[in-house]
Amino acid sequence: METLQFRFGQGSRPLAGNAQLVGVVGSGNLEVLIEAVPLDGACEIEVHTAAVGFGATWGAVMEDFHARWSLADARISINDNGATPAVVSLRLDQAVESLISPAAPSTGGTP
Amino acid sequence: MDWQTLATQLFPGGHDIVERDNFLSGSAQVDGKRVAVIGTTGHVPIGIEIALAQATAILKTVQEHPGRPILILVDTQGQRLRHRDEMLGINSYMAHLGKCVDLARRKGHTVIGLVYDQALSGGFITSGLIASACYALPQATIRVMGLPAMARITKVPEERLTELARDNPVFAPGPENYLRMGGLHGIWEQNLAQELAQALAECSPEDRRMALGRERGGRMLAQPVADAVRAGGDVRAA
Amino acid sequence: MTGEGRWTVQQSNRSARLDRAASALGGALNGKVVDAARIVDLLHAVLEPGDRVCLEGNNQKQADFLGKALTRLDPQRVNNLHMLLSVLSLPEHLDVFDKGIAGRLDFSFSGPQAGRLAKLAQTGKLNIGAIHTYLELFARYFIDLTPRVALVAAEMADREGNLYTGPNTEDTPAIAEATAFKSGIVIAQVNRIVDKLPRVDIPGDWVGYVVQSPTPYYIEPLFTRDPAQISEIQVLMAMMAIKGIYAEYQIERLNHGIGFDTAAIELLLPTYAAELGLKGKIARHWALNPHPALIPAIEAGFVESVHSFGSELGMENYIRARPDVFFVGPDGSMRSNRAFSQAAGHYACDMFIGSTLQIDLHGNSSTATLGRIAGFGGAPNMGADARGRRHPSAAWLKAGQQAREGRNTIPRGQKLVVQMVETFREHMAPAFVERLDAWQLAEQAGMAIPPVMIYGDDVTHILTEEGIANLLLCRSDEEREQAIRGVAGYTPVGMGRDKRMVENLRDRGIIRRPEDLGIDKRMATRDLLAARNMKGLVRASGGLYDPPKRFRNW
Amino acid sequence: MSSYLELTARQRIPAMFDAGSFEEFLPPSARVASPHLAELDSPVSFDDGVVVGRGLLGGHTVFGAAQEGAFMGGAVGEVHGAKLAGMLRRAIDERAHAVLLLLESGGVRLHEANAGLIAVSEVMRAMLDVRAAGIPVVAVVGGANGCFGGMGIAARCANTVIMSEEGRLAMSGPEVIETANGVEEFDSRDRALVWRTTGGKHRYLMGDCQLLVADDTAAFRAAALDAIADLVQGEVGLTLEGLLAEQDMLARRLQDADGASEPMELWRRLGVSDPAGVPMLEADAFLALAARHRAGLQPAASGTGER
Repeated sequence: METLQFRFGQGSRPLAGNAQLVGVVGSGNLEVLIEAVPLDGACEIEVHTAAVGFGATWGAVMEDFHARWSLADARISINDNGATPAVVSLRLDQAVESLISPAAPSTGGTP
Repeated sequence: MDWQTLATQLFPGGHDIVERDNFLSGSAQVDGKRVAVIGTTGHVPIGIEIALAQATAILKTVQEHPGRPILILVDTQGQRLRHRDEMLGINSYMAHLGKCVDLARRKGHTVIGLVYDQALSGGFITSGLIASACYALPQATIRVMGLPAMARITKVPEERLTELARDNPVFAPGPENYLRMGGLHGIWEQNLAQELAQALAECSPEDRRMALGRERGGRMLAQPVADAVRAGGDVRAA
Repeated sequence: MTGEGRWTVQQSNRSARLDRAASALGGALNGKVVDAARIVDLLHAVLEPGDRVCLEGNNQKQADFLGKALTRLDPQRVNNLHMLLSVLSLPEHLDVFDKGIAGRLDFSFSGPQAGRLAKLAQTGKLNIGAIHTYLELFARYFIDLTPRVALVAAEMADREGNLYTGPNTEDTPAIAEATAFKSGIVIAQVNRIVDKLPRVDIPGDWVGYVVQSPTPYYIEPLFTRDPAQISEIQVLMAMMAIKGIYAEYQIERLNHGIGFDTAAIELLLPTYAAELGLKGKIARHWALNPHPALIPAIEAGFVESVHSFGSELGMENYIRARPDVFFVGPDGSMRSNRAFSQAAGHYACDMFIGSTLQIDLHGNSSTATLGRIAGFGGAPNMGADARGRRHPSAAWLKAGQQAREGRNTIPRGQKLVVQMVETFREHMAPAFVERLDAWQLAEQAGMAIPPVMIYGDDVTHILTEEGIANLLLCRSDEEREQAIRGVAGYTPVGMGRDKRMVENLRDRGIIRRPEDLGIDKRMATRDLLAARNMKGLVRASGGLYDPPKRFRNW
Repeated sequence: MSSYLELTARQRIPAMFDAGSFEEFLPPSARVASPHLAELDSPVSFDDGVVVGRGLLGGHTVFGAAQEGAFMGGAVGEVHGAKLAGMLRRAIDERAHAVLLLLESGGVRLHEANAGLIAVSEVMRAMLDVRAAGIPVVAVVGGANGCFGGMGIAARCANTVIMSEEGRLAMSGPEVIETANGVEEFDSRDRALVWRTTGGKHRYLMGDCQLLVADDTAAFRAAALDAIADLVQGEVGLTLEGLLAEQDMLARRLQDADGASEPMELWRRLGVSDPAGVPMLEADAFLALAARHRAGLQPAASGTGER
């Protein structure tokens, strides 16, 4: 296992609501716990991952995540079981959306 | 230890236990009182027939001898691994056995388990582990599975498991580990008859195994977690 | 040699072989029908050392009884055989080399035996002539690799040797024709010998011997994909494919690779594509095995025709009930033909879309991995521009126009070849690499060229969860490289991109992100799949599809 | 129809309980993960693979749990088991209307085998304590991973088991049996056989589950509401009569199955005329058929046993 920590200061978007957990620590998947915590405007992310040696990849994924959302006073905690960056980004966005707008997005008019 | 030797040591006052296809049943004299005895021998795998036979013996005791203490003698290599058992719902037969033990307890029967040889996972969970208190002989084997098989399934090297097992009773087989974790109330080193009489006298119907595991340093989280859930230490809308 | 015999050497040799067989088998030979217990005697009689022997191994049916019989030959009597196999998938296919019965191999695809094949090649027990595409190998059967003896599989035979191949005709016509008309000997293993065949797939006068195998030939459900295993990322990519490529080019005639990515597309046709109003406009004609995942699209009226390389287990009753869509004989079972379907996929389809394991910065893609000599089967034919094509279509012309825009050349179309991959595979293995593993494999195995499945100059689009790179619109090698890096996500190749240049390519529509296509990623859920599990496929088929046992959860 | 099977444990809770009513005990933000997995260099989960809490079901206070099958197969470790046991004890303290267990588990978590084994037995005893307190316990089995091992036994300690056809309820997994006794004993790749042997329809026909529904969250919720409404009318604790009836059913099953080795043969003996057609039947059609042939319906039998 490897632990990675990221901190992005001066976010602009605060969260509202209770902590949420999105995703499952299944194979190739991860869980994202997102909480509104006073952090002096920062967003802190801690990752526990089973895939060792991908710190640079995680860093890039997190920078893009911050560029998308610019969260303020947000703590994000991740347990990862080898998810690909695409799945990580998807879960992160789902986690943020679960706190920013409580209504789930429409899944489209399928039969 | 074979069951006859065990019975001689446990019941100096005499017994009428009989074995039929590795199923033990009968009664014995303990401290001047009659005790019902059921169990298995020969490391027999617990299949549907023997699970049902044990359950039948327990219900019969409840019907015919209200309040008579029950001793369950455990020696099994685990549940029987056959398609037919699964097809016929072996889990239902096991659950039935467990429920019969539970009913007996609630109707005032003291129920004690004793692992005198082997106890493995599925065969143990509805016998010794469902009793009000469970004990073992020191040379007994108790486990879910051996470390080599565990290493295969968890993909953790066996050496690492062996190393961890030294300080952490959670992985390793053996009655001492089950004792530390609260799964066993005690290990009977000598004078089995006296130990049995004392166990019957002390037995409480309450499930205190989490507390035992914590007191003995083998299972540190179970009790606090269950307590926190029960006391609502940290509740919020989901 | 002079005189009459000069031009009939092969015929005379054939007669000698048949005579040897007749005397060796005696009463065990009844017309063309050989007692299964005497199969080794037959092979000893008709084979000669050094013969080119074609053993029918397909994606579906396998001449496994004859393949096993070959391994029982005495290498003192029969050796140094030159084996021709389109699919080398059973252990016995390699046992003949291990035992010294065969020495040389020409083949197309070796999937499950790829590791052992590489090892045998290293020991020198097996000498690889070349790795071909299917069509290429069939072509050589008629030029310089004509079999002396062909060992084929069929469902049934009658006593005259006529063969019924059932829905898995596959390679049999190509093999039998090349062998029979060049004085070779065709031996067929059949599941049953009957008085009257449902239909004749191979005429009896092409066939030398027929043997009823003790057990039916082995068959593998190779093209069945359980929709339950399709991920939301694959749904997103399927949406991008439909909106960004199928709709964009109005692709009516196509071939899909095997895999969950393309299965997701098939399952989104009746839902997402229908919502986009694309029914009747895209995906009408297919060169494709009867993929169970295509059932909902067929039922929704999307699909007008499907011609197949081979069949798929469990689809028999469904196909029988949909003769307007599939190629079905008067008996009600499908007639497949790998050679024709490969030709159809190459010349008559406007697009191939499929997955791969690795893509390099030039767009070359390969599924070759170290220590395994696998080959690519039909993919290179599907995934290559048909330079001999002359008939136009909207999709073909648009692709050609994009490729040649601004250049003063004569108008001409181009086939669309789409590689669809997630940027990372399992265990964080990147799909985009600086150098294909194929180079190292070529060095290890002493191959003349690295085994590339689809060459970069044939690839027109690369589709990942990050976006679609349209390589047709790139005007320089540098642009191509940045377009590829631009959809390579967080792989080292992707992170090595020139951000400014990639943004510029995006402005020009060379790279299109999901949002550029108007796709809301949050819509990409499994709810969009027309069937979400195997039972959903059975329901869609009206109970006609009967999935193999291993795919059921009921 | 919205698939129950495809949902995560955390998604199943709001699908089953009244909207917005569920309060989770020891939620993920409490970060009570398994201490043993970390030692084995294995990823942990903030909820250790189980959601426990209290919510409303049809307006009544119902305690509940949902096991996450995708995390270690839903297997029970020390924390996971203690959360279940703690919730069950609290249901008694607070006099719950009922307990609803959404089970999906391979049984004991081998990474913490001894703790898991003891924990499963604690959960079983706590379930029976809940019933003894007059509170009905309903178990739901409809996840992709089924309900096996100790949890397969625990499920049958509930008053009512609700299954979908896709759900599996058993003791040992087919792979385990195949490994121990060979592919001839149980071909684990023959999934049709696996489902005939352990799946919801077979369990329903044999009397090991009391309600069968299509794989649809609304159907599961409706079945849970029905089951609880039915159970609160009567005695939910163990009774001698109930266990004698169950014993009768299980003994009869043994007799009736004499010499049979294939589930379809058992169905045929129950009077099902086309056993091979059973797996393809949709839930409604199947229930109509089962209404005539389910074990325990014959006049000689005394009901479907303990409930």
